[in-house]
Amino acid sequence: MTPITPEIIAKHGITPDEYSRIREILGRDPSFTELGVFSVMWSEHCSYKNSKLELKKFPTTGPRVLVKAGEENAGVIDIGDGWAIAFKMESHNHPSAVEPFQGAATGVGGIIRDIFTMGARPVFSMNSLRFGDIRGESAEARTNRRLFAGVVEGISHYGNCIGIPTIGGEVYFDDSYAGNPLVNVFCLGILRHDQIARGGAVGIGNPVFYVGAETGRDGLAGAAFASRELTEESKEDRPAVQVGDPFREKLLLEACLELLASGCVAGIQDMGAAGLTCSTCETASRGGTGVEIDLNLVPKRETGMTPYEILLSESQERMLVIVNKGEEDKVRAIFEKWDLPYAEVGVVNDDGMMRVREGDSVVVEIPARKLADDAPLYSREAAAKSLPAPLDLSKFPEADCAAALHSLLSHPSIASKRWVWSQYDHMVRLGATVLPGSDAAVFIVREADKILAASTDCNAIYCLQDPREGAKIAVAEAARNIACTGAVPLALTDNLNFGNPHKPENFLQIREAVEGMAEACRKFDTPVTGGNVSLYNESPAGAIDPTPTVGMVGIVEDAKHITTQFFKASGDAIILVGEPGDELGASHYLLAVHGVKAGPPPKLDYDKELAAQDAVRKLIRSGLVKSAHDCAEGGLAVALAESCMSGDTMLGATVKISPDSSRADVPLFNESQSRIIISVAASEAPSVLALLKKTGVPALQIGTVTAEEKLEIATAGKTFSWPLSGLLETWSTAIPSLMRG
Amino acid sequence: MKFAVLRFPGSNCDQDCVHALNAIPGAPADYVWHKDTSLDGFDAVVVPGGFSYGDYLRCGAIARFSPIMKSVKEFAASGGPVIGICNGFQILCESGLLPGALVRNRGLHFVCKHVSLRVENAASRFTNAATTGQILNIPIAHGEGCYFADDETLLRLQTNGQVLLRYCDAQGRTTDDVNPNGSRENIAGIRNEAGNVFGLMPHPERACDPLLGSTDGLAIFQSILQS
Amino acid sequence: MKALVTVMPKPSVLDPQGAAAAEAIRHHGLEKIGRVRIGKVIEIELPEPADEKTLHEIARDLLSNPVIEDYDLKISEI
Amino acid sequence: MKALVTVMPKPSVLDPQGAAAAEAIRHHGLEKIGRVRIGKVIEIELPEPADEKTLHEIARDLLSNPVIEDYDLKISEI
Ligand SMILES: Nc1ncnc2c1ncn2[C@@H]1O[C@H](COP(=O)(O)OP(=O)(O)O)[C@@H](O)[C@H]1O
Ligand SMILES: [Mg+2]
Repeated sequence: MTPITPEIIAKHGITPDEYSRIREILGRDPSFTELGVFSVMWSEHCSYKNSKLELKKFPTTGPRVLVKAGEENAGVIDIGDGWAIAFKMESHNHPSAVEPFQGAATGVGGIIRDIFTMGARPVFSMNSLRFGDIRGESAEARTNRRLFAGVVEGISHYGNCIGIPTIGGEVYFDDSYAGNPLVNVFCLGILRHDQIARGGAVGIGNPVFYVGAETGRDGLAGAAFASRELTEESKEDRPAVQVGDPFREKLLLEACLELLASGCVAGIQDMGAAGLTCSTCETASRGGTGVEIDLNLVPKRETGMTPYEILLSESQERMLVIVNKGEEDKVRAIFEKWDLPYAEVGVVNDDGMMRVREGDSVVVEIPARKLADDAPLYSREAAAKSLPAPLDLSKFPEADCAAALHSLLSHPSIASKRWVWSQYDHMVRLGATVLPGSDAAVFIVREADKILAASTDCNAIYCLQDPREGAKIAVAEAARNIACTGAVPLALTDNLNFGNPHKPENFLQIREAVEGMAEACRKFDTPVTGGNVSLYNESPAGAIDPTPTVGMVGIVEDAKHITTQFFKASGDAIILVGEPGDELGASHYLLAVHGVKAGPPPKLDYDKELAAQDAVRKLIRSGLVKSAHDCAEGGLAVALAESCMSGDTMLGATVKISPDSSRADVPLFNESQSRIIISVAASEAPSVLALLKKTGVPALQIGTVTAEEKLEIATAGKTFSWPLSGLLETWSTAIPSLMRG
Repeated sequence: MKFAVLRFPGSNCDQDCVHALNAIPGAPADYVWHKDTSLDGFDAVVVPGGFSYGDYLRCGAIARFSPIMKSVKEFAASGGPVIGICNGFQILCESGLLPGALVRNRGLHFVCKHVSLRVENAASRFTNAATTGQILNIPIAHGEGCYFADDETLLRLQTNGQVLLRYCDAQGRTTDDVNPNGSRENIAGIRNEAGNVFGLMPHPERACDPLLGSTDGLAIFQSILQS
Repeated sequence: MKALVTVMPKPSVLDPQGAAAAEAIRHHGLEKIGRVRIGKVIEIELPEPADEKTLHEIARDLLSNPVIEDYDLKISEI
Repeated sequence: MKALVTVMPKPSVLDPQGAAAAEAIRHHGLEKIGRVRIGKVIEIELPEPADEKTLHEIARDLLSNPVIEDYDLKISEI
């Protein structure tokens, strides 16, 4: 027996207070194995001990919510006609920093399991990625390129192989992520209301089955690992990296869906972080029961594994299934059909204990509910709030705006992401009706005959400058992207990526972002269905910019409404819904051209935003809108350029904006919110403008779509004319040329 | 005409193929499990795309030994139409039902996109609903779709009119720029000598619905129905 | 016992992975290199001696594809 | 001269390819096999002798991924 010393306790990330609590729960000292079990269950990753009190601020209910956030592995939302969707976002930041390909791949595998555990067939994925700067020849830039390439390849490998299309996402590059990339993956599944599967160990005497990959010494204590800062040292004591096997997962997915349809299942739970430990104590806790398993029966890949290693292993592609007694043979037949390893490893009982045996000896005996749900919760100290100083524009002279547009379009965060999404199979399952490259992805879910729109969003510069405003805007932008496709937002999932919560300035960011996001969710009527918290995202250089990512889903009522961001025909009128705007704070223009993150982010006015989104959606539904694109990073100029060149055929535009400002960079590149560029047939323009006026939404015709391949913008007394071929070259080659070789 | 859509462990375009075929009048489709040994009652076989056996070892290398493949060989030998799409094409090559092999894309990346394909020979059971020289817009999605065969085989394919589809540009030119994977002579699809086995890397089942941007894939399935 | 099957792409077959590796190796400072080829190696543990003919069959029919690859089989005692 | 770098998955790391190949080999009639592992082999032609230290560096940093793989370097005369 390994003696429990203060060093060992500390090594497990357990504080002296927590240790006394463990002793209180057990009425004795824990064994070494039990200490390991507590350490993973009470890690931030599993218990959300530093963030739960904040997460309670999110709205989680609504008429469409069938399963609430936190109740099960993923929330479930009604989409009508007896159909529902389950979706969630999950991070795999730290594993991806150590091994980008496998880290990202297993992240995809994990989120997919969360979805089919709910009884839903996964139908599409998205991903939200952040890396350090990939430009230049420094060692750091090269590392960042390697991470970027590896992560994209890992996602592509896993998603393509399992046959779930990756239809959208986002990628940003910023120094703050050097050494600590963010890899947030999203998956959505479809199910009928009566197919919702639960993760509770119910039915005393029901057998407990283990199915899927054999357990090895993979990712030992990965949950604890995700709950620490990445230091040079942690790169050395790397836990054995988990390797994903998408082929196995595909079999597991099909077998589980068949199993759930068979009615043999009382409860089901995937083994994610903290593997067997988490799945046994959580199912027992949810079921209000106890679960007893025998480790000797667990299929293993390696010999000589200790109970500690088996319980904490994070081998991928495994599930725990609680089977209705008497149905064991049916269950075995399904596992055998799909050639999956499985074993009956235990039983549900009524004593509320998580009891783990190794043959005849009991190695773990812990009250399951206390372990799963009674982790200590902390409200950390938050620094005093300080608002960013107003932007002093005089410090940033107007740049050569003709060149500035090229700088923006070639900035990796804004440049075309085709290099990324062409590596993803986005067309499998016959759903991708709006391909990547427009605002939100639009997907036909064939089994339900429903059309969904989905988008991931977060502008971390805004969040750095003002986490509350930035988080609000993340929600607003996601909703706006969805509105631009003709859809109504339904609900969202989030992934809160922050630094070490023990640092008051970081905790302030968390609190501000959560409160901002919660408020925006209420305003946009999009409850939070679940999500993930990833803290301790720091490299030796400091914390990442706060990155509360949003993954939002909406529904398109009629295929006729589906709208894309590209201009459609020359002669069409270009209408700006919203005001020209003038906020340059926290803009990509300041970053890409002046090299600074400065000033407050643009202000979000909920009423204006909601009115603009509603108005555009109404116009789309009346069949008047040919294209709709929101103004985001890089402002009006970038949005117009994208509308000209991101479609199948290039179309030019001639635009005039009369600003209050004498500077051209303000009207061209400001990032004021609540703006959408639409194009409509010229003959419809007056009535569209009249309709907008009637609803009180500011709008004006700013120009015309032209057949001539150039973008011409007249503003502040100057006229800029960019040949589209040049803009396209800049925008489309930026990432491929950096990634060559 | 009843279509059998094979299901190997790791197939992932099986559902798409069944969906697309069932939407075509006169082309009902059903699944056939890899452990099955009979194709009785079916008039055509589709070997769908995906990652059979994870594409481990080589694409299609393990699937080739599935019980059902013996029946597929017999079915093909008796003249029944067999079409292999993407991973299905790889399986047919590995099985020896089609000549050549598919190797890693020269760009090393997986590529998913719409491509233009030139119909090289419309006098076949798989292309007769199109015209020779017609350009079809059908998506590809593969990491190992670079068609390779030795010179002698290529010459034979050419002489016998076995090359049915080539990657081309919008004007129908088969230049190297538009070759998405490095395939020899821009080959995207070939048939066997007897004319009843066809393999292609593009996914016609993904181009059968206007909401997906193209309906050119229908030409392939309709050709099978007509012959 | 162990069987070690090495499978290499035939010289006439495009080996873009090998070419990319060559590029990277040159970039790394080793400039004077010739061709680089990438193949795979399959290591099979044999608790009991296996028939060499069967092993050759497996190497030829399953582990390699003669259209594009050559294989080499070695049986070692350890 | 030639450098031959063999890269194998570390013993503790999951090797799904190897597991799938083992299954297929068993189906092929060779039932009594132990573990199967699949690695890659990189053959570098060296027109002139190369510094062994550099080769080790390349094998470790470029051709293998030390987090999940081990490499072995052999230099042969032919
Ligand atoms: N990591 C990614 N995976 C898949 N698609 C992506 C990814 N990153 C960006 N995209 C796609 O590229 C397009 C442009 O992305 P982005 O510039 O973030 O758009 P926006 O500013 O409109 O949200 C979108 O359609 C998006 O879905
Ligand atoms: Mg957008």
